Amino acid sequence: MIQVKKLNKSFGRVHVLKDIDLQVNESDVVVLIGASGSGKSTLLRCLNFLEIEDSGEIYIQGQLVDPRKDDLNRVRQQVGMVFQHFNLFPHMNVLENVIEAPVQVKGMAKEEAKKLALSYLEKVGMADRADAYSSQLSGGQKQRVAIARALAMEPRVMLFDEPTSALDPELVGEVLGVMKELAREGMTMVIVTHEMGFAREVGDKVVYLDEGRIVEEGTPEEIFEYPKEERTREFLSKVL
Amino acid sequence: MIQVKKLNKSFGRVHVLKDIDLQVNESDVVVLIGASGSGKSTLLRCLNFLEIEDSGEIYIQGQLVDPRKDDLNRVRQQVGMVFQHFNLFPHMNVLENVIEAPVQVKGMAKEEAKKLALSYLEKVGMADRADAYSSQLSGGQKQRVAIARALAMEPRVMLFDEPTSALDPELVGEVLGVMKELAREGMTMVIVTHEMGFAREVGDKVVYLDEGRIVEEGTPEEIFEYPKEERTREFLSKVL
Amino acid sequence: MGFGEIFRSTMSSFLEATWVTIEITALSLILGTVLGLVFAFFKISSIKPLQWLANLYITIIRGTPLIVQIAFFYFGLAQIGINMDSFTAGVAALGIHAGAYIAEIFRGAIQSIDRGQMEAARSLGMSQRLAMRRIILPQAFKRSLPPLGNQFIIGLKDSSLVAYIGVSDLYGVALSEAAANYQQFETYAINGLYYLVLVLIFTLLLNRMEKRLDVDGGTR
Amino acid sequence: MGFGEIFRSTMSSFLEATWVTIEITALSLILGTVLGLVFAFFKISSIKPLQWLANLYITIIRGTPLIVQIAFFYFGLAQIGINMDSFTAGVAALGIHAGAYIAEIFRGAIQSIDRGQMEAARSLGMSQRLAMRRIILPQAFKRSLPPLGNQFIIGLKDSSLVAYIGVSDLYGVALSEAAANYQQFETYAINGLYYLVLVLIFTLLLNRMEKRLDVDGGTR
Amino acid sequence: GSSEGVRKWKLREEGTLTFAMSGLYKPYNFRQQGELTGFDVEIGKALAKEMGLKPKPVTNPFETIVAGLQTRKYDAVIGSMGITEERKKAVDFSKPYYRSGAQIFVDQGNRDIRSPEDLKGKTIGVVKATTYKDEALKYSDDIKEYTSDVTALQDLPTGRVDAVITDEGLGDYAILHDHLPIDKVGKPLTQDEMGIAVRKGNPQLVKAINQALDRIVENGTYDRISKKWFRRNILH
Ligand SMILES: Nc1ncnc2c1ncn2[C@@H]1O[C@H](COP(=O)(O)OP(=O)(O)OP(=O)(O)O)[C@@H](O)[C@H]1O
Ligand SMILES: Nc1ncnc2c1ncn2[C@@H]1O[C@H](COP(=O)(O)OP(=O)(O)OP(=O)(O)O)[C@@H](O)[C@H]1O
Ligand SMILES: [Mg+2]
Ligand SMILES: [Mg+2]
Repeated sequence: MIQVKKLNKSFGRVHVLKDIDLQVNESDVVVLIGASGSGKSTLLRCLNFLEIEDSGEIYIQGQLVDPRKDDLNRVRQQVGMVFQHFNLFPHMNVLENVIEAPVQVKGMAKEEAKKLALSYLEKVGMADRADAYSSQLSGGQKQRVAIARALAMEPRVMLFDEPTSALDPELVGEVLGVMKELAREGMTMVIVTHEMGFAREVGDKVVYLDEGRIVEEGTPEEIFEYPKEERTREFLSKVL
Repeated sequence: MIQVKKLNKSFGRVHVLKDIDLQVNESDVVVLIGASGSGKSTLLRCLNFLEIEDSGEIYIQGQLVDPRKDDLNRVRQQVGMVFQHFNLFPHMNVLENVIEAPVQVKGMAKEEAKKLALSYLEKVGMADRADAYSSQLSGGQKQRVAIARALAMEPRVMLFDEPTSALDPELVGEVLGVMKELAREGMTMVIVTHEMGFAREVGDKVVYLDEGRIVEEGTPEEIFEYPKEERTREFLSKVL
Repeated sequence: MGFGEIFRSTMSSFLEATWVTIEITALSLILGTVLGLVFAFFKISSIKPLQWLANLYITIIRGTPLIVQIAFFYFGLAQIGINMDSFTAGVAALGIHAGAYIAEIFRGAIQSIDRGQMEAARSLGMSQRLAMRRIILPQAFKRSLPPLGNQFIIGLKDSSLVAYIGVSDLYGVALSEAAANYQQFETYAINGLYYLVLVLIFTLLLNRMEKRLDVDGGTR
Repeated sequence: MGFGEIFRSTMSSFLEATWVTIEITALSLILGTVLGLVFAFFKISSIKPLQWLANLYITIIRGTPLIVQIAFFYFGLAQIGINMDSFTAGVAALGIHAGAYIAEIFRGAIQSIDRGQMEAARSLGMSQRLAMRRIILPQAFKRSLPPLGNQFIIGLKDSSLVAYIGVSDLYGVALSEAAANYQQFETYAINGLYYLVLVLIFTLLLNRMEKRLDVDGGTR
Repeated sequence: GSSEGVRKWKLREEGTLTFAMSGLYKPYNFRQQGELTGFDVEIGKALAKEMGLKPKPVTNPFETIVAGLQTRKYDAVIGSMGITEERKKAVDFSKPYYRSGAQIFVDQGNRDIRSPEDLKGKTIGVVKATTYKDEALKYSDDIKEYTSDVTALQDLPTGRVDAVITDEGLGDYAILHDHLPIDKVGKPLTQDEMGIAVRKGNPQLVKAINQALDRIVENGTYDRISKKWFRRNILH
């Protein structure tokens, strides 16, 4: 599904990602964990080419992507992304947010896009708020709309960057619920999160990043119960 | 220590606190919990007269405080407060933040205030950063300085309003650590928090607020293990 | 003579001049808005020469007094054969002047839109261009309305300077009236009143417009 | 005649006039800053009549063109016995004009300081007054520096209008030079250049000052 | 005069004659190398010297020059101000200190305008608040107002005005010395007497100025200044 080989990325003189190798299989849920600044967001953004790697290779569906030559707009259609701060378009209502890309990017007919959009809004439980603007929604509702918006492009994989960390504690559950449902349906997902309980429940693979390096990866059980590395243990002792 | 009787407070037509009765004994740690908007912050701010109640009585050290007549600046010196967003004074360094009130309000000599300040900074583990400005500190460090600043006025009681909710998860521990230490030393405290583990560990009394009313109060065990009210149970099921 | 008398005697010429002031303000602000849009895009474009051009324009206009620009436009340019009547020269100078400020307003508004908006749009597969047109510009336009309104009011007051190239606008008429009736105090006070009323009306209209455009509640 | 010749022939008078412009700008901005401080406090004070006074002042000044204010100050006030020479009237008019804008800058800066700062100060037992002096104002002052600097540059350019009450400032000299040498194009272009250089130097100095005041890194 | 007399002149500044002009009226008054100079300025200086005063020429836009005088911004206007009945209501005048006429000027080679009658419907440029404006209004409604006669004349070649009415001597000088491509049309429209304006209610100062004027005419100073700028005596 996605394969990353020897990925390196620096910002100026800061070497943020170091020789990252990562394999994301079809229908896998991969959870990235690590301290603030360890490079989790940067890695996720590289998978979507919002950041362009300095060296290394990224294969999407077995296809090597050359960000300097390939049409990234096409690649990105296969890789949906959900951000910490939702980034709903505030000048559009919920429905318009969701149909925007299908209509403008894929050239889908408006009526068809609406049907599609409503089906995804239904899935995240937001169909009844289709007319609302983002300023009228709670954080959890915004995030669910953002998920529906990404899903409406029917991507092959979904990336989530701390999707619940800007939410009030009581609103976290509704968003995690939607994500669990997606996992159950077999969606391939890469998730950066601090919700360790959730990671344990839905993750097929947990990857621990420290200072731009993958220190350890394995099943949730391996990582949370029997971490091999001292650094992993130390990190987990702080966050669990 | 603090006694609240039939406290009512409205903002415009919104009745935020309804007939609140609350008793905080010497050396008690009282934890306020409740959903967003239930009035926790407002109650805390009333104890410190940052908000003035509409009706009801507040006794500090057995003394009824009439906010329209009494010198609130004197009362507030007995009641330290720590805010969610730290509110360090950004144009002063750490030491200056801490000595500001002792020198300006109590008229303490600068040298004496410095010694006092350093002892409290020592207590919160920030003495070595006395020269730093708040922009150079992490969230957890800021919050520890804010605690030292409040302590330097040697209050009889400390109020905490979600002292860790603006912190990155890994930084929460250091602040809770300082608070536990205070509790151990017998400081009287009223704490609004979402950290239920912490509440259970240090709380002498847990008070559950809903829509401006105290629904239930009791020891941590009573509230967390055997809640009597349906509403309490529902709330706890969401946040635990 | 008192206020009342001066007010009556100047009324017909001031009212006529009010139209001149409104006309010259409106035309120059239309010109300024167009220029502002163009140069805002120049400034955020990735083509260096366009950036330079925009920077040069903005620096010169913002670095020199409006009255010098007006004099240069009317007297200076005529000398090298660019020959405008005073009304046209006034509109051109005021418009080009406002354009530099409006360009900065638009640029600021575009750059104030949260980076996340562009990233969200790109992550959905939208091109830079499409994202700009559909996502960034509509939000930026809305956000630029308050400073734009402010700039419009500045433009209204600035238009008074065209009196010195012979336009009979509100202030130009005040100059002539005061020179004829020798009642400086009353004449300029009344003249100021006309401007004040215009500015207050203008402010009211702008506030209404802003509210009207905000009905969908679609701000962050 | 070409640029070079006009440049040389106007140099000594322009240089002299540069000092006049600097002087009048500096004095008027000192006056404006003092007025701005006073009226900013009036506006945020809880005493209604002071608020009204501040609102009246700010509305009138911001609602009328500067040139009308200058004419009113020089000619209008003289008629009722307040007689200033043109330099003094220029300083007064420019200063009172700038004061209204500066008042809004200070007020905005004070109100932009996070409410939490005042609450933290009060919760430590500081009085409203003490908290204002020790906590709010130092931060507000720093925050008002960039817009204040901007206002100073506007003041420099605005000073050109005192030429019309007979001050021989940079623009006033340009007017008379152009009337004597018949070279409008070159004279106004060179005149603009003098202003541009002044504005750029001024900008540089302000940026330096802002940086100097920011060394403690003490901003939120 | 005696110090007793000087006090009666009610000068703005003790021992100084402050006199105003537009400074935009070459060759009568204008700036050269930053210094005010011209016929008016030199006459003012000569008069001040006769009166035992320090001369201080200042500038003021012409449209507000009477206002400035009335409000004590200066003691006199020595700025080529024509003596009119209208102005006499506002200020007092000295004897005439030169005579000149309002003259029509057009762009060089203009064949349309050959007499004042041809001005009908044409755009005429004049300076605000001058007698030339009143004159122009007799021929056309289409008046364009300037702050300086020089800039008005310069607008003839640009075609933004069809004709300019201004002082004959001023136009002559522009043609001769500054090679402005303009022509005179016909004879002067008027014979104007130019006076030194003084605030009302100050007869002592008027008297002193008149006496000083007489003396510089008698001792040849006036003649010398006049010939320097115009190659002739413009008092007669
Ligand atoms: N656009 C950028 N320019 C410069 N440095 C950057 C940029 N983006 C990230 N960095 C730096 O790269 C490092 C990794 O950042 P990244 O955001 O990937 O960390 P993270 O693991 O997502 O942290 P967090 O949990 O705080 O979101 C940090 O040191 C950060 O300061
Ligand atoms: N200054 C104010 N003006 C008007 N309404 C206010 C004000 N402060 C609080 N409120 C309202 O009072 C109610 C209680 O607010 P409060 O901040 O006390 O809740 P809370 O329990 O602290 O919530 P949270 O967990 O979100 O901090 C809310 O409905 C809030 O909107
Ligand atoms: Mg991140
Ligand atoms: Mg709260």
